[in-house]
Amino acid sequence: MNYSKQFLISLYEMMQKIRKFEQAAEQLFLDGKIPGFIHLYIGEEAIAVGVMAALNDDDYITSTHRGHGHMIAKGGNINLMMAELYGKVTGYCRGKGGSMHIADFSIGVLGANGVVGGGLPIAVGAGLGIKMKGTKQVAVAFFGDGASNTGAFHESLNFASVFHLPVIFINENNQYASTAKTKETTSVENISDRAVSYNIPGVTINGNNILSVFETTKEAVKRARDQGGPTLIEAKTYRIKGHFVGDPSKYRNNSEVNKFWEKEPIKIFEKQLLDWKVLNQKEINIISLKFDQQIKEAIKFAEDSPEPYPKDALTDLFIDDSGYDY
Amino acid sequence: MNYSKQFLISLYEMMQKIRKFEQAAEQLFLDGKIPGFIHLYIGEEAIAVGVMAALNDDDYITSTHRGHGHMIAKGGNINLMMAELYGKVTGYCRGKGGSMHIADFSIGVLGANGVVGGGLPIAVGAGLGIKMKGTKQVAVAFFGDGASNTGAFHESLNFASVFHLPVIFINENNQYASTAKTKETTSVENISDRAVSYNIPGVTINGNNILSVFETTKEAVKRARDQGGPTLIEAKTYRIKGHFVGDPSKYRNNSEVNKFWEKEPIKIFEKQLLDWKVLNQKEINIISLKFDQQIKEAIKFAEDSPEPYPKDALTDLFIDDSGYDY
Amino acid sequence: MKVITFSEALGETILEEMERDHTIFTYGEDIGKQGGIFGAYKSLLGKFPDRIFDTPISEEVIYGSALGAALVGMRPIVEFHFADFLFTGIQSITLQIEKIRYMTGGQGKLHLILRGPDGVSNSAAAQHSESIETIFMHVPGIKIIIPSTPYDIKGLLKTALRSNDPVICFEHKSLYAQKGEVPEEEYLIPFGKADIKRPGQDITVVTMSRMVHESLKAAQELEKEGINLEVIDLRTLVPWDKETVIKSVQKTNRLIIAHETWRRAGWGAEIASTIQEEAFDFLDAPIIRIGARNVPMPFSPVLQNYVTPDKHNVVTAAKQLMEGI
Amino acid sequence: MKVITFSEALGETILEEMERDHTIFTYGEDIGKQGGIFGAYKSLLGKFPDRIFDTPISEEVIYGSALGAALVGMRPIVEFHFADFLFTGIQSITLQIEKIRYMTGGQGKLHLILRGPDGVSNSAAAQHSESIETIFMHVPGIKIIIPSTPYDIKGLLKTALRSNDPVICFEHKSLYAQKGEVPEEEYLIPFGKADIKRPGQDITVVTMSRMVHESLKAAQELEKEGINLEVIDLRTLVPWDKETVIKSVQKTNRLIIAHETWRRAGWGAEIASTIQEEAFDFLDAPIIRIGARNVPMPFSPVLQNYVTPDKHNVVTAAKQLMEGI
Ligand SMILES: Cc1ncc(C[n+]2csc(CCOP(=O)(O)OP(=O)(O)O)c2C)c(N)n1
Ligand SMILES: Cc1ncc(C[n+]2csc(CCOP(=O)(O)OP(=O)(O)O)c2C)c(N)n1
Ligand SMILES: [Mg+2]
Ligand SMILES: [Mg+2]
Repeated sequence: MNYSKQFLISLYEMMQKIRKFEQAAEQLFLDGKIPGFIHLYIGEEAIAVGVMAALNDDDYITSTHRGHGHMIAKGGNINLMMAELYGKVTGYCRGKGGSMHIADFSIGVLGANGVVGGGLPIAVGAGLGIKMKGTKQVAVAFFGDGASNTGAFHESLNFASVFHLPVIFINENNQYASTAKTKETTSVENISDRAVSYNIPGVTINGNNILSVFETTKEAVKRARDQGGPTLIEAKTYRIKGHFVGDPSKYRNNSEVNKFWEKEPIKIFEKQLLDWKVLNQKEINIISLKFDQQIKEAIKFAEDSPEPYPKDALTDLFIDDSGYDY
Repeated sequence: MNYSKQFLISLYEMMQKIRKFEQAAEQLFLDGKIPGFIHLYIGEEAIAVGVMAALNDDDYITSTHRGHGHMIAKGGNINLMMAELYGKVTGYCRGKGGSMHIADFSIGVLGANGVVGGGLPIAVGAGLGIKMKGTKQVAVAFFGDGASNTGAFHESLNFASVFHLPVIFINENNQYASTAKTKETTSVENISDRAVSYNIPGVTINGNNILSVFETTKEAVKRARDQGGPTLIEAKTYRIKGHFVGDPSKYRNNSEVNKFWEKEPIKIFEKQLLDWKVLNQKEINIISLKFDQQIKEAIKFAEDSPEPYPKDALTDLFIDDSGYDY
Repeated sequence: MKVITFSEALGETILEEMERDHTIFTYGEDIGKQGGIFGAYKSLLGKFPDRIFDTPISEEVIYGSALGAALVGMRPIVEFHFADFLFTGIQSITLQIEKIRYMTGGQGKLHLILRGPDGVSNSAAAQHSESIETIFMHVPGIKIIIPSTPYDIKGLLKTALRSNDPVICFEHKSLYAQKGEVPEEEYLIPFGKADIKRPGQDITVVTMSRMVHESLKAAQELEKEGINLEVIDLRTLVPWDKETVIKSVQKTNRLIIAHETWRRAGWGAEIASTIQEEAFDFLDAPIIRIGARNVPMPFSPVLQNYVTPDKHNVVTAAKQLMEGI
Repeated sequence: MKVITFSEALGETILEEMERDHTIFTYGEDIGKQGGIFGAYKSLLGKFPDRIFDTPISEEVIYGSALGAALVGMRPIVEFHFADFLFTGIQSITLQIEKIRYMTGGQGKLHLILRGPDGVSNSAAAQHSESIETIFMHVPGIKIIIPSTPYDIKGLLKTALRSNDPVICFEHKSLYAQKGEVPEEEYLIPFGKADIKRPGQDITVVTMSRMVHESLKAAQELEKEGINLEVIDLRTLVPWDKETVIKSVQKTNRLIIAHETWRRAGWGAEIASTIQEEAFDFLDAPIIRIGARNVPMPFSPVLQNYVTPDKHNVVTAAKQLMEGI
């Protein structure tokens, strides 16, 4: 164990924070307080947290429709996130985006994305911009197994490889693309095998093992910063919840799902930390309470916040909208 | 040598026919008789002819912007082709298509295509249709090295693999995509390496060796007909002529080009046939004269044919255009 | 007549036609195992598993493969999941499906259908709320049907499934659960024939899809004030029924065009321009176009409502037209 | 003033701005080594090799990467090769570039430019002849500039390169070799300001791009017959200069809108609808829209000419309008 206690606890805490946020969001959605669609990151927390632990604050990421975890792990403010889920004017996007479009460019989150594969070209562009600027930053693209079958995936990886861009492609293979089993729509067993097509390193790891995610990403980030070009990392995980909250989930049965509750990343890491005596049960309870409290405050913040004015709909499109006809 | 003399001669003749057609087209374009763009297949004839020799008449192909060779090899009528290049009403597309859109659905040519990568999804659809019909046909998609970097390529190969479609993907790697060297825009040395991404067989062959093209395709066709799914074949060749007729070709020098005149497929095959005594020089001259004559007739047919009436522009969009406002 | 939902009518049409015509099959994302995100195929669950299936998330090949399958003799019905995701594979439509017959001088029969949900619904936000039918009206080469009732979807889809030209069908998300009467016996609705959903003499309202229902609500409200709307549901946009609209305007002398898609350069502009060209002297007042504000669709319900047209816009426009006299 | 070609003006603008602003760079297909298929970048050959380069044929990432590069502080100019091939990567534009600032509540500066050739030229046929600016006028979120002269491309591009909103620039293929006067000193042309390319009092012609020149030719012909056209070049389509058009129509009472793109649901319909809304009482006759016939562009020169509008259509429309009185 080569990690500081503090580092390990920070990882654990971040995973818990995401989990608690998602559990709250789920309940709020079921209670009818959140409009739109929400896609939960429950069971996949180790990926966002492990990757982000290997990044600097000024690195960039592009996220997905299942993006709350990425946002929180990159340092997103959960009050502003919750307010956005509620569609309040205090939210990250002033109520214009909602769950699927949360972004905070100031912390390097270049947006969740409602288009499967949509974030990949943007991350590649961030990498291209970094190369042109000559800084040492990196850009990370998160995307699903389903997204690996889009044209955007292929074009993005080839482009990043050809120009040796500092981009790390993180494939979150949660074994489903909405109602479709990954195996039935994806021609390879391991999505990382597709790295061959771009002559870049590709590796498949257990995405529920946060330290493995962290170590693998660290290496890829180092290579990217050293002008070694892109890497494709496939983090295998499992989407424990429905595709979105409210998904009737007719395409799989509970026994399959229940198996994965045993393998979910927080439980595994918690056990490890207890074994290693990094944390004891009491400390875990304190952490749990801390985030319960923070989430409560985020909900309060969201609920106390005002709705946007209807006419706010006609702002934020252009910086200079003179002459523009709304 | 396991081939009948007749078969070998037919291959040679077909390559000559394409070459002569292209040489004539080039000159006619330079003489200002053909409008639009034309992209010559000179130096790549072995691919179309070798592939088509492995197909049945009722198999399908999709072609590219560089499509004259595919069309002729699949049995296209050069009179109708030439008339189409001239934009005459007797042409394959009644003057509406021109070089880049020649098609003859009745012989299984589902169209040249002006969109790089555009034919791939169509060939996959033909394969899907064949599977649904339950016939033993196959569909072949021709596409360039440049096309292998499009999203359409990736989506098409994954789709064909997932559904085990009878599609053969023929990559014509002529080392250039317009002004760009393939090496500088394509992240793999061999495009066939990308077959790994789709869990299908992939093979790189010398595309200037017609018998190698024929044998490799034959095997892939057999697999496809036996429900063994798709194959990716990369046929390496070289685009001896400019990207289109009139290309200033600033991106390469003549010495590079001249090397490839030595390796061009007709010369190589001719030498082989002479060595094998399948043909002698006199017979070769007779073949040459035969096609000179045919091409002359095609040109005459085209030149004697009428232009379309202007109002013909308002036909051929829909089968039933009642109520349609042109 | 039986009363069924829009999605039941859709499902029963596909089922009946698949039984009749063995070349019909249908595929897309999330339709086979779950009947579509908005339940469009719910009533097809478990039926024809080999002819109704799910695909990878690969829109360019999903749409393009429909063309290939049609050319070899099959009749594909492809679901596009959300109209927004037409953009991720649109070249297969605008550059291939819409052009190939023309480019090849009239070869082939393109009996294929692209269909799926569009429109604003419940804060789906900017990338899941669009209606982009105008793009396909602008780029020539595909017929466009946009049914607003169970009756219309059944009759129009049957016609599409027996025709030999490519058709795109937009189904507003909010319609799937709406109920309506559908005859037991078979019927077909021809393309290019509008349906006067409500006759009236004061103002003509030309509309489609969800806005048909909003316009009918507006008409009810306005009736109390003595204003009588004639609500014309075009039902098909390519071709569209100019004659019916002109005839109506010759009677009412006032025209409103109401659609949900963006007002700017939306299809309302085409209708308005055409009518002022062909019935200039019959117009007593400017033609009013109703459409969404020219911004992406915002998430917050408050903002979404502000941006999206509904019956209130029709009421306001109608009053403005009547006062203007 | 010096006289240079459109493509020289384009090249000199990019060069001057790249020297001034080190965040500007430009990429696309076939521009770096050969200066663009239509020679747009010919005068840039050999300049700034690290900041002008060629890419794979991967339009979705070409367009989408412009967004990412802008968000990290660079100013990309992306060439789209042919307007037709906007379709192969259009989701990066319509679903990402056009929406991200709005969806995120106004975050970020999207200083990026997409530019390239469009239009009909020399039998390039259906997949290489389109003008699709109307699509970007319809889907909100990008500014559209369509210069018709060397002077205009320079002034408009300079403005674009100093603004912080995304811009798409369409350059008609036939314009690159056209010459015109360009001042030595620097100048900027604001967006949303039309240019009256020829004053007149009988009929207003609103147009852009190649059709500006066709309209001017028509105006010359008509002058002999005593008909005086006022030719307004909008120059930018989003935003477009409504005020100038209305003012002109208030004077002439007659309006023609002439564009090369398909007539049906083209941007002419938006202008026509708006003008009849806002200047109804000033119109003495129906507004006439001129645009391409509603078919894909055919190959044969005979057919291409029939489908594509030119000065003759303007002349005919003008005569029709004058006779109508
Ligand atoms: C281009 C596009 N096509 C389809 C959809 C609809 N859709 C939303 S999420 C999803 C599944 C995505 O699967 P995956 O990439 O594996 O991500 P996951 O949801 O499993 O995290 C689909 C099909 C979409 N949003 N975008
Ligand atoms: C989608 C698309 N992008 C760009 C072009 C312009 N273009 C025409 S041919 C070509 C190069 C194609 O290269 P390759 O696929 O290798 O075929 P080749 O010309 O070498 O036979 C390009 C970029 C196009 N036609 N379609
Ligand atoms: Mg998944
Ligand atoms: Mg090539």
